[in-house]
Amino acid sequence: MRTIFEWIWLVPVLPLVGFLINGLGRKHLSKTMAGIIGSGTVLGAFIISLLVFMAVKDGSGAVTVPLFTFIDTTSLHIGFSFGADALSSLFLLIITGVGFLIHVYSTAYMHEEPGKDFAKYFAYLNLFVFSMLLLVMGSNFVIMFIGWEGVGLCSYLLIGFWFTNNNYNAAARKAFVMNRIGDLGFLLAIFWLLSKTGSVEYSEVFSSATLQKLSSADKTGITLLLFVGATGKSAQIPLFTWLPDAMAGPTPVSALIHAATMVTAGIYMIARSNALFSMAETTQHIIAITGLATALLAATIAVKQNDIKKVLAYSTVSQLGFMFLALGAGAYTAAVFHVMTHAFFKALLFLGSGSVIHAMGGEQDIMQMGGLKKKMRITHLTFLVGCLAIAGFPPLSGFFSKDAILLQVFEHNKLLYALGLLGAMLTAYYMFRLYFLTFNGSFRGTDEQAHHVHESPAAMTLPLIVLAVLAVIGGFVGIPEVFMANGDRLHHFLAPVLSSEKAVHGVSHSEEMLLMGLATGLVLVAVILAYVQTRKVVQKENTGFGKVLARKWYVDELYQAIVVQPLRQLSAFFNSIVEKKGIDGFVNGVGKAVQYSSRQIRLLQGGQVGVYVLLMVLGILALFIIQMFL
Amino acid sequence: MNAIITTAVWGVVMMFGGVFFKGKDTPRYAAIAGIILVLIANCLEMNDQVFFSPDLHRMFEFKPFGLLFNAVAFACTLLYFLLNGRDVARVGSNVSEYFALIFFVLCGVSIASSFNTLLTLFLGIEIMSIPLYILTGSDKRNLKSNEAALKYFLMGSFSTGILLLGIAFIYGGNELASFNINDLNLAGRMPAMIGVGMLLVLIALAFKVSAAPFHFWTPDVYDGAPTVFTSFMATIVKAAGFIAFLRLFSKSFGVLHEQWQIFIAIITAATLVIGNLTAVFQQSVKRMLAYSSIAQAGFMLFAIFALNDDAREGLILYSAAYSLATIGLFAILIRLEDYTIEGFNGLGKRSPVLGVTAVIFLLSLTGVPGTAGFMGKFYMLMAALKNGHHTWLVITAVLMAAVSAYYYFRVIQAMFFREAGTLSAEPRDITPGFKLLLIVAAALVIMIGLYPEMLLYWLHS
Amino acid sequence: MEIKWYIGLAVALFCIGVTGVLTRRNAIIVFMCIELMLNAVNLLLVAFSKMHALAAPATADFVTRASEAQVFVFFIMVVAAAEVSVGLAIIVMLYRNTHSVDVNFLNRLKN
Amino acid sequence: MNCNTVYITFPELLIWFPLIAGLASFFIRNQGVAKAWAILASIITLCISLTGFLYTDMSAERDFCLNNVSYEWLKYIGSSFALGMDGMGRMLTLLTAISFPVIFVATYRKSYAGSGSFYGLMLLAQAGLMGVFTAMDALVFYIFWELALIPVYFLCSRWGGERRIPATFKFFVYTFAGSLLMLVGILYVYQHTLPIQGFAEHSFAWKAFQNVQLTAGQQNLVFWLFFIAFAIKMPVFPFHTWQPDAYEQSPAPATMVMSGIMVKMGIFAVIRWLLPVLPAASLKYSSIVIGISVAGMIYASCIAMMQDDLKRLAAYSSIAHIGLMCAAVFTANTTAMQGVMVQMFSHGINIIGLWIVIELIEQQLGVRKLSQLGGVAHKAPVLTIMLVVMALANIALPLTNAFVGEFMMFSGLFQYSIWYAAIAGTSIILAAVYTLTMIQKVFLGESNALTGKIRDISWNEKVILAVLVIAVFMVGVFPQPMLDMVKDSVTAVLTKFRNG
Repeated sequence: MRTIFEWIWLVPVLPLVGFLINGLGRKHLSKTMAGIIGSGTVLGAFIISLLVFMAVKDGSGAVTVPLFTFIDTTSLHIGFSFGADALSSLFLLIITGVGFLIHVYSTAYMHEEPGKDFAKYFAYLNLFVFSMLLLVMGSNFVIMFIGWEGVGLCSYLLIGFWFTNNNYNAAARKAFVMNRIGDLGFLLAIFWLLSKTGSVEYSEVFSSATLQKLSSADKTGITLLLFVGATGKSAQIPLFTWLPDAMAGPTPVSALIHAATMVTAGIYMIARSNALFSMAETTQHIIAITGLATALLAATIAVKQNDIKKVLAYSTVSQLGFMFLALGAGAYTAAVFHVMTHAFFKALLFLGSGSVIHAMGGEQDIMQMGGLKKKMRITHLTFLVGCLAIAGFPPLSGFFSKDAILLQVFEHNKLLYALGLLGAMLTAYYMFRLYFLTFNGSFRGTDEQAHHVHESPAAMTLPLIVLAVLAVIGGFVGIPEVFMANGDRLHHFLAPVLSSEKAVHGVSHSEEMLLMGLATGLVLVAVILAYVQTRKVVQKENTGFGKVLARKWYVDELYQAIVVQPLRQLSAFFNSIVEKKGIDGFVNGVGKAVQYSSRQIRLLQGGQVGVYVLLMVLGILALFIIQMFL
Repeated sequence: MNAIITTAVWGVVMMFGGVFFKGKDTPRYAAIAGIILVLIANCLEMNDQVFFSPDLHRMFEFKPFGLLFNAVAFACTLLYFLLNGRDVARVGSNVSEYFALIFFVLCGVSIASSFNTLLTLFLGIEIMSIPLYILTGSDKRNLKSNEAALKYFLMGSFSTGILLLGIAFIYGGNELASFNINDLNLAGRMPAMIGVGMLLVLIALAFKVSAAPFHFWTPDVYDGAPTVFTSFMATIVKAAGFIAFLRLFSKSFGVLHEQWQIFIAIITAATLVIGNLTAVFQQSVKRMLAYSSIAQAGFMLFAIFALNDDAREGLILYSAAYSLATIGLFAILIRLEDYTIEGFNGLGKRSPVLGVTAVIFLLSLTGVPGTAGFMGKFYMLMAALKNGHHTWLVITAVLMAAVSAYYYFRVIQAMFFREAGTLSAEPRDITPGFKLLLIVAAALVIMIGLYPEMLLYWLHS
Repeated sequence: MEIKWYIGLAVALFCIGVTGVLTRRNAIIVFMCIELMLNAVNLLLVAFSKMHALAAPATADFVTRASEAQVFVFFIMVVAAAEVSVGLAIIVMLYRNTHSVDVNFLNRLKN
Repeated sequence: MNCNTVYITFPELLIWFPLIAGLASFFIRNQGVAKAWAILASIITLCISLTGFLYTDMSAERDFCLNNVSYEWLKYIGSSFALGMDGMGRMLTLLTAISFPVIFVATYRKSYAGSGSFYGLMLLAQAGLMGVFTAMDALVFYIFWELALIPVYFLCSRWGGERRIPATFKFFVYTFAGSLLMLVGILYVYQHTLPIQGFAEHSFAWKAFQNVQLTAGQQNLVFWLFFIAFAIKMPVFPFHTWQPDAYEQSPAPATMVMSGIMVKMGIFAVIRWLLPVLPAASLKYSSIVIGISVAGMIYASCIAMMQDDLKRLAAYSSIAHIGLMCAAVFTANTTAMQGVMVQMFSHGINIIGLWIVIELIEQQLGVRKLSQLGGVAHKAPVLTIMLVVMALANIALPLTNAFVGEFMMFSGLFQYSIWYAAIAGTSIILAAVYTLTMIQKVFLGESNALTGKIRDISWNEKVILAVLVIAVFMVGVFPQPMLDMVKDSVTAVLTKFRNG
């Protein structure tokens, strides 16, 4: 049993090696080689992860594997060490598993790139996997933070992968900067922990002895700052606007980073710190409300988007909101469960949309699509599965995870539940709107596009199929008690880590069934509504509230007005007034004053002896006067 | 005693030698030989080898400090003769007499460093001053030289009057009825008459060392006098003035230091500010150096302000550093036709030796570490701070030192960072010997800067 | 007479000299005023000498010392003579070049 | 301790060798020879410095003997020519030793008229810097402090840009005025020291300075005299205005020396000569100093966002980074202090790397305006990668060297005050903004007529930048050796500080 943990360092190192080989040899590697190296290293990591997962499942749970000392001073001890427990091993599986599929998919999707860029792409992707693995494997907050910033960097690199386009670059920059805002919160939280507990190791920080030392203000402060970190990475209000823009990157990247893995880092972090969060009620409320607000806001925006990837992006934001809602309600397992199922179906949806875009020759506007179900059978089927899963049709995976969340929220607060239900309806509506517009009806694009449309190659469809299967069966690890005793295996698996999970007591089985029925019914209504509305496609300008939604609630404009512009004006003020006229003006003014006084004093030297003598005599008198007064 | 006698005798020799010297260069060689002789004589006395030992009736007192200063002054004069001997000959036809006058000035310098009564002080100062009036006006056809001589003479005489009035009051207030500077039995209390006398003497000496507000003669005289004599006046003579100043005030009034320190502080501050600030504006390097000499005098005044051992050692160091650098700079300046700063443009490229040595001299004057000038300033500041509570004065001084970088570095900038204009004439008469001497002087500046003990060794042993 | 009268006289003479230097423009007269200053000092020195001699016990050493001031006066006279010769020479030279002995006539040297 | 068997110590070698090599270089007329000589000399210096590390595991006594030396110098005023290296000195001399060959090789392609003098002055500056970092006597320290400045002044004034003369002159006078104030401070402290040995009443020795007893009022006065000098050198807001001009106008190697090493002199001096000597005043004014440092970080970051000139951008970014170091030093926190130590080294490496890239661009294209560049990445991918790594290290991305330092510094700052840490923290966001904007405007996007001509870097530049990149990651991933190296210095300083 021990042996596999001794090899655990290989999990992140393999992708790192892939990154180095692809990165350094990008000019010399053939596309095939680059693809094999890229995917192969992740596959290797997946296999080890699987072994680790099995070991954790069978074994006693948490294992810490110290690698080397990172920072060790009199007051600060940070080891570079990895931890393997239920939570991290589950995430390892998701990351490497979905990651591998997306690597494979990418070999086909990116095939038209020149060889150099192809290898570069895989290098970035591998680097991302490496960082993400660090993030979840670290046994302390600093290692997590290293991965945390690392994934942000990779996200930046991949969003701006086609760096010729400056809009893409701007999107990449926006993503990085917004992430950094969150990172600052995370960082401050780490410092707070350090200054109060003297440690960043999970095992020490979350021990009950340590937790008792913290005052409630400390707990609230730390958790709030951690949550600020999470809002950045997981695209929650107020730091969510980067994620839709991040769709500028290649679609597989969107699938991997901006749907399945990176954006869930915030959930991972909070779930990881559940012991702390459960003791901070205020923060819990804030998380729940923020999550729900994000879910609804993003869902309403998604309703009016016409870009296939944008819809999915807002959908992701919305789903992440649900997860935060769960976290806020203390339903950590449900949140993690949703992370997992979401990884499956959202990756599936993104890859499916990638397949569509690939087939359409780069077209992303769903108004230009339609009727693709005949031409792209596999894509269509798998996409449909994804839509059903995300909408929460039983017994697909989304049903179970969403149900778990809603159930606990119901217990937590009825109003939140009601709004959550609304969110679920909206989800079903915009997803099926997307589905119908894309695959149903008649083709609305140009003839050229119509001619071009084709089913994608096997390297792309195979991952779709695998993910579709997972999206169907992924929910069975968490079957609620009401259907099957001890069906919620995920809960039992995660229990040692998520020990502060609130158990559901106040809802009877019949109530639970009723709630499920209600949710499913509402979703069905939403789907029908979507079908009805998309039967006749009319291109028309959005007006009134629709326009507000189409323009994304004007959030970007708001940020421009209240943050970006003032900052720019302040900087301009600093630069042109304070710096040039103020400080430098003062420094130069000293020089000028010296020159000026020099010109004035020289006038004493008028050349007339009489004046000189007079001045001397005055000097003498002055000295005598001074003497008299002393 | 040796120095006083030899300088006086050699002065007379040079004066009459003018009749007999035939060759064009003979007076120069004689002067060089004479100064070497004087230097040797002084060094002999430093090792207790005295030519005569008449009963001086406590009129003089020869202490290592004064003798060391003499040695520094004579060595600088030797360097000055070697560098500028030819230029002295260029001023006018009475070459031998010029050298004679310089020797008489040196006689005054040796008196100023060893006087023991107010009478000898007066004599020393007058022996220094009167030949300088003549030297200032030695370029007889030049109106500037005339004007400078007249100004110098009138104001110098005026200050002599003040000095004498001061001496008279001190004498009147001294119950021992003595002119001897050690006999002033003040014992913690300053009689009014002595107080007035002291202040008058202080003013007269401040005039001699060109301290503000009694400095007005300095720029005009230094500017108007033939450059070669300005070089001499501004360095060795001024340093001797300080030695006399320090000697009188430490011996006579040292016990009441606290009471008059404030006057020195005021004068020091005024000198530093006026000297440095006015120098900033100057376009002519010669005039700039005149103001710089005022500014440097401000620093040397710290010796009198502080009046402790560090100050005395510092004064020697400062004199040597300042004299070496200024003599070197004037030597270069004389060889240039154009005295404006533009005249220095591109000198570093045209003549690297001149450029580099000039930079070293200028850095020394600025007080950059590693040069003698730094050590001088360093000792002065150290002495001043040791003395107590006038930190503000020290801070003023260092800020003014920073201002001084402004005008010194303008010359450096001209030499190295600007291109020579088409009108810039080549420096004339640059012989290998001249270059070698400059290098020696620059090397001395650096060696003293790195190891001042080299100079002060003799005081400590 | 008390010493203060001598002091008063000498200082008055001195101040007259100073005033002359300040007000007159003719180099010769300025020079004469300076001489007046010197002579005021001479007067003062002699007066002090007498004062000390009267005030003190008449030991030989003290009398010698008290008379030093009178010797000093001679030195001042000699030095003044030397100054006169140099000064007049300068003034003559100036007159030759400019045909003026006005001290303010020449002011080429200024900033 | 009996050090009779030691003939020459490492600090001496580190000072004398570049000094002599530099002086010799003035007499070299041939440009190629001068370059080769400078590279050779600097590599030998590096070897000397590295050899010093081979001896660290010997006995403490032997180690002391090899790294400390004191010659009688001005014994009557109590100053001796004392040099010594502790961990901090070792680290900074290593930085100095590494930087110069890197700079020489990286700028090999560029030719300077009168290169003998050019490289001579560079080597003299190196000697001066070595002296600053090893001086164990206040007077010696002061002298080297200025000696490091003079060659740089000449370098900048002679080989700089168009407005070099006023810009470098401002730089010189500004720092010179500051140093003179420090001199007053040194002398003031000196008056109150006890003699270490021998003839003098007082002493300039570091030990004597450390043990000096000053009243609160005296400390307050001296504190500002010292601090202003150091603040100008670092420079921290609002004493920084000489810096952008000087960096912009200086020749690239001089800029690298200034920003890579010389600014560390200020931080170093605070740690060695300010905190232990004036503990009470440092404590008293720490909040003010940290306040202006933090304000300066934000201020400089804001201004950096507005810059259109690569050099000025780097200059302002450097001011922001130095502000953090300055703030961290004054928290008097062990973690922060160690962070500062690492960061001094890291910042040196990073900023030199950044300057090299900027210089390479300017050399080829003749411009460094963000608005005129763009799309460099198309033609010069390797250059771009190197710059991106350096830039990311500069904004303290984890696993780069700067992260370690900044993490520790922020951690210390946080313990000092959560608000200072939070406000200072916003600068890491702003740093991301201006750094990424710079990358975007220079390297990304479409290439234009100008940047279309750029060639990728040659092998020597590649090697040098690769070395720097490796250093970035080495320190970033394994900072512990460096932390161990400076541990003793930090402990010593803080023990003194807390007791005093």
